Amino acid sequence: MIWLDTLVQGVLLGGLYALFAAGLSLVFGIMRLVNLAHGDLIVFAAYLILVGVTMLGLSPLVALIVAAPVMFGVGWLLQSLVLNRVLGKDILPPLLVTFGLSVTLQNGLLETFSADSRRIPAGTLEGASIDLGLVTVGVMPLLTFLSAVAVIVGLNALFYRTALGRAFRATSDDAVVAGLMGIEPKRVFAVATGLAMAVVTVAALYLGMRANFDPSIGPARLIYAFEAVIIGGLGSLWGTLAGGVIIGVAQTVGAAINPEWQILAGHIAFLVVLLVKPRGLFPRAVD
Amino acid sequence: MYRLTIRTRAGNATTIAVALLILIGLALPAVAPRSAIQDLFFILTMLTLAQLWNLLAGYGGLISVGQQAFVGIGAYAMFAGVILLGWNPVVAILFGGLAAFLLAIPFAYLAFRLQGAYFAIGTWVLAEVTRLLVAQWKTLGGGTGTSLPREATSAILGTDTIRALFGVRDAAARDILAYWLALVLVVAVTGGIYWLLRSRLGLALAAVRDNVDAAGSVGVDTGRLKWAVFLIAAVATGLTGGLVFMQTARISPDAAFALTDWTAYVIFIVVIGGIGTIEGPVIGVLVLFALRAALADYGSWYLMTLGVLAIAVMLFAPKGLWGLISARTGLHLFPVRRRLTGPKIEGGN
Amino acid sequence: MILRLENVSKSFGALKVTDAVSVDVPRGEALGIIGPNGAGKSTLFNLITGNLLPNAGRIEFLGRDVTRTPAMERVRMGVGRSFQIPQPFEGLTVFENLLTAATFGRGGREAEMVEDCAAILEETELLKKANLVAGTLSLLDRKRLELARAMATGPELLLLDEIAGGLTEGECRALVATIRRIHAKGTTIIWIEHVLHALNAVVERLLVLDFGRVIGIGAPDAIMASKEVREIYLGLEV
Amino acid sequence: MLLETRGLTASYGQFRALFGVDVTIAAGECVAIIGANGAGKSTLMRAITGILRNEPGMVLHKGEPIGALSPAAIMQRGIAMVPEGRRLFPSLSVEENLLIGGQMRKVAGPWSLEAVYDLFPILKERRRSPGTALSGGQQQMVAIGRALMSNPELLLCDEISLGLAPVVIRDIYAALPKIRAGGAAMVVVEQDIGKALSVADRVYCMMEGRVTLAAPAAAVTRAAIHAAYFGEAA
Repeated sequence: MIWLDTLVQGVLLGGLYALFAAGLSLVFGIMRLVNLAHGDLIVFAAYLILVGVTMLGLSPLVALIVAAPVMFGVGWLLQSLVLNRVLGKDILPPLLVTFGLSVTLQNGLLETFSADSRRIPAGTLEGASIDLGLVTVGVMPLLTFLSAVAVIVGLNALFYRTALGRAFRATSDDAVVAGLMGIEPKRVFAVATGLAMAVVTVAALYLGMRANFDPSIGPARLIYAFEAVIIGGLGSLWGTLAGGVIIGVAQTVGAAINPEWQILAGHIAFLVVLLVKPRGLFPRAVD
Repeated sequence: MYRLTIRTRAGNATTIAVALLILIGLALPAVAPRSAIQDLFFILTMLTLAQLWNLLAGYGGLISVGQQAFVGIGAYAMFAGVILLGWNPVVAILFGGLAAFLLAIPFAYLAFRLQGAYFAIGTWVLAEVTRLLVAQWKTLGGGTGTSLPREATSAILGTDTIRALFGVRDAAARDILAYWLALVLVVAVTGGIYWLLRSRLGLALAAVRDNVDAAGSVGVDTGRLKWAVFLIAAVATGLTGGLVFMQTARISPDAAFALTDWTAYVIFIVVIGGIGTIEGPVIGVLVLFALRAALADYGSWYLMTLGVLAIAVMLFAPKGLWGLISARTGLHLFPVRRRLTGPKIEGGN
Repeated sequence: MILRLENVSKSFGALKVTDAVSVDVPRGEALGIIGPNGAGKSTLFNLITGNLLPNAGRIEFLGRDVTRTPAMERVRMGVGRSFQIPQPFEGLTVFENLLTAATFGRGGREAEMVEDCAAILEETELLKKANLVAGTLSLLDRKRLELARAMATGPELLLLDEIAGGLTEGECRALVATIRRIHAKGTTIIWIEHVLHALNAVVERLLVLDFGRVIGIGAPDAIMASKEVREIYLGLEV
Repeated sequence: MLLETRGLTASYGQFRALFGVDVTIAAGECVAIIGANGAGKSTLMRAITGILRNEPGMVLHKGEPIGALSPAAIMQRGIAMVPEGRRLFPSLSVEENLLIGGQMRKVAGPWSLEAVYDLFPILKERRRSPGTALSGGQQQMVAIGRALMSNPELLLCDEISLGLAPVVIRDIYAALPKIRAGGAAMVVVEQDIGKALSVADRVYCMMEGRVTLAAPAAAVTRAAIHAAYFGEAA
């Protein structure tokens, strides 16, 4: 029974990692860009929500609804003003720029909010749980997981049902021919990064409500997100969820054996997948 | 009738200037205060790490964000040599290089499965894994770390002589020794890279950097080249790690495997100074040190400034400060150009 | 025979790009390959160099079966190639481009390699520009460098891919003269070209490729006189 | 004049591919551009569509300089291209490949999804398949349909018979008169001279980056083509 419980907790934790990863997967899928500041942007969004909740007195949900468009704008500007200029055949410039951004953001947050641990107050949701017979699950982890599923369903619908999604996929396939279709690839990239930042805001809400956070924890979130993306296979959103779940389960199982092994177990699961299936579990047919 | 030369007047001048600087550097502890020696130790070790990262990323195209793994493993191996095997710390530093080599083999095997940007984060994950595994090593203090035992630090090879020579106390003597070793290391690493770039390996690296397909078509083995560069950088990074933690004499997984200290600063040094040149990291480390001195009282402003500076350099001067200088003056202090000399050849350097 | 292809075929998916090509190239010959765009000329080169592996058939080089030999080894065995669009090492000098090819494509003592490179530079009229950075060269010099670098790997067999394209009449003549000199010294040449007068000034035989198949091989005059070949090459229906 | 190039030059780095090309295309006419492999025909198409940027005045659309515009901006002026090698979007279905052709330029005109399906009925049957799962000929139909979806005033067809079997080429060419009936001007870039001449009003022949022959299609003789192609008197 304890193992079933561990498994369920792991799956639910995987939802959080999938939320971290969805934006990364989106951006990589469309423009082959790896944003090393992704984790720090999640933390940045968490502070944004925190400000909304503690200083403006908004409920977390309302704060999310306010913060998401702001983050969309941040992503749009970041892509238009900075990243579009360094995208190209050479992968070094975008990597170094986003790495610089990562360090800048971390220290900017440190300067603004200090190194103290903070948490977004979630009211009655905190600690609430539901008894499902065999196992008891926390309401918060369950909500996280359901949000991850909702985000992925939503992104998939956007990708496969809308004209914008078509433009995303076309630009990802062949940016030159997309131009011949009247699509400005750079504008598409800006919208994609904006969208990724809106998703990041959702991830940030749960990051901040579930546990304490401080300016330094971004890079670790980036790593979990990255692992989920690689395990899932580049560009597959459902694969990213599966990847997140694998990391989550590996971590809870590791922690059940020895609390010190939690993080390590997640990384090892990633390395094993990398050894056995270097292209991930659900690789895209065309790449 | 035809000959190959690499020497230039600027290069010869550099050789003389560097030789003089080394001599001055060796003699410096006689006059410089302890704080200056410590600052110089910081500059020299950071410069060593920067030259090595530059070899990886600037010449080998391998953008690693996980070099802290080799600093950390080198440092821990040095501690293990001293604490568990009872070796003298100076000897144990060599053990650090060996440990880094052994770690680099599985590390590269896994990381080379990933391409481009994913290689970068892959190295980061592998460094994290190394840190977490080392943190399980209870005899060396686990997650909290440990210190070098007093009897080991006071008996480091050569400190007696230094004490006698300069009339300083134990701790200061250890700093001077560490400084000298750092000087030797930076000269060996920079000199080694310089030699490498002038050897056939350097030719292959430049060819691969310019055009992978064409390099293959003239017989360059690009796979082996990657391995060679990665292993060389790993070993020397491990030696540097051992030396740095011999000087501090205290270790913990968080300090030894710190991304900020051993990779972020290093990347900024290389990017700001100019990637893909030997001169770049030298300029970069001076900028870093100047900023550190100027912003010492402003905490995180220091790192923020570095980050913004690196972004600005990437956007507006991708070849870094040395790139700007070199483009203006045409100066190359460390020439690697192989020139053909003989009849009927005109101009061009 | 320096090179022998026996029923070599290559498909990309359903598309057969090389269809049972058989040809023998005697040592010292200069063979030209012509055919319309998409006929599979460059694919044939990639099969000979080992950048592509055939789905069927057999390739022999210097009497050895090299069907599965990696490209890098074939370079060292003596297969040199030039690219259709010149691909110099732009950051290296002309001389360094050659030195790289000599060092990794053939090897030997440095002094010897330097002399050889200088001789090749002289041959290809690049000696004056030996110490210029390749990225600054004009198109003609890039083409010459492409040729010279392939020569520096010490090839028994030299594959030239549309090396005369994009040049002016005069430039083209100069390059042809160089290729004739190289050929006269005994290097076997296979040359894909659409600038026919350049090709015909050098080669002893022409091979016509269409839809991956050999539709004619023989003396240039006879091949070009063939109405069928000429019409296929032009794309006119016979 | 619908489209005009004036002294158009183009290079790939140092590689000069076009040396001062002048061509004109009037509204509604069909122009063939022929020439051997490497003559610069595709480069000309890339320069007109903005994939290779130029001096603004080197390409004029209805008298306005468009040489420096992006491919997207040029497409939105009503110039659509069927690129060499078809280049369908692999992750889009046949129908999505068609839809994306028209989604950024919505103007009234003869072409719609239904009209394209009428032109190439086989595509309707395969509308849900990934574009790249089709045969070469069917892919070419998708690529043509995709370009038509924006109701262009000028349709550029780059090597639409390349790599296709003769019988398939015949089918594709059979559709061109129907496309012309819709009113768009056309440029047909071809190595297959017979095919090109069968549909064109005027012909330009290119060799080594220059126009070597410009004439009404009806007046072109084989001798003239031989001369323009081989640079020799035939």
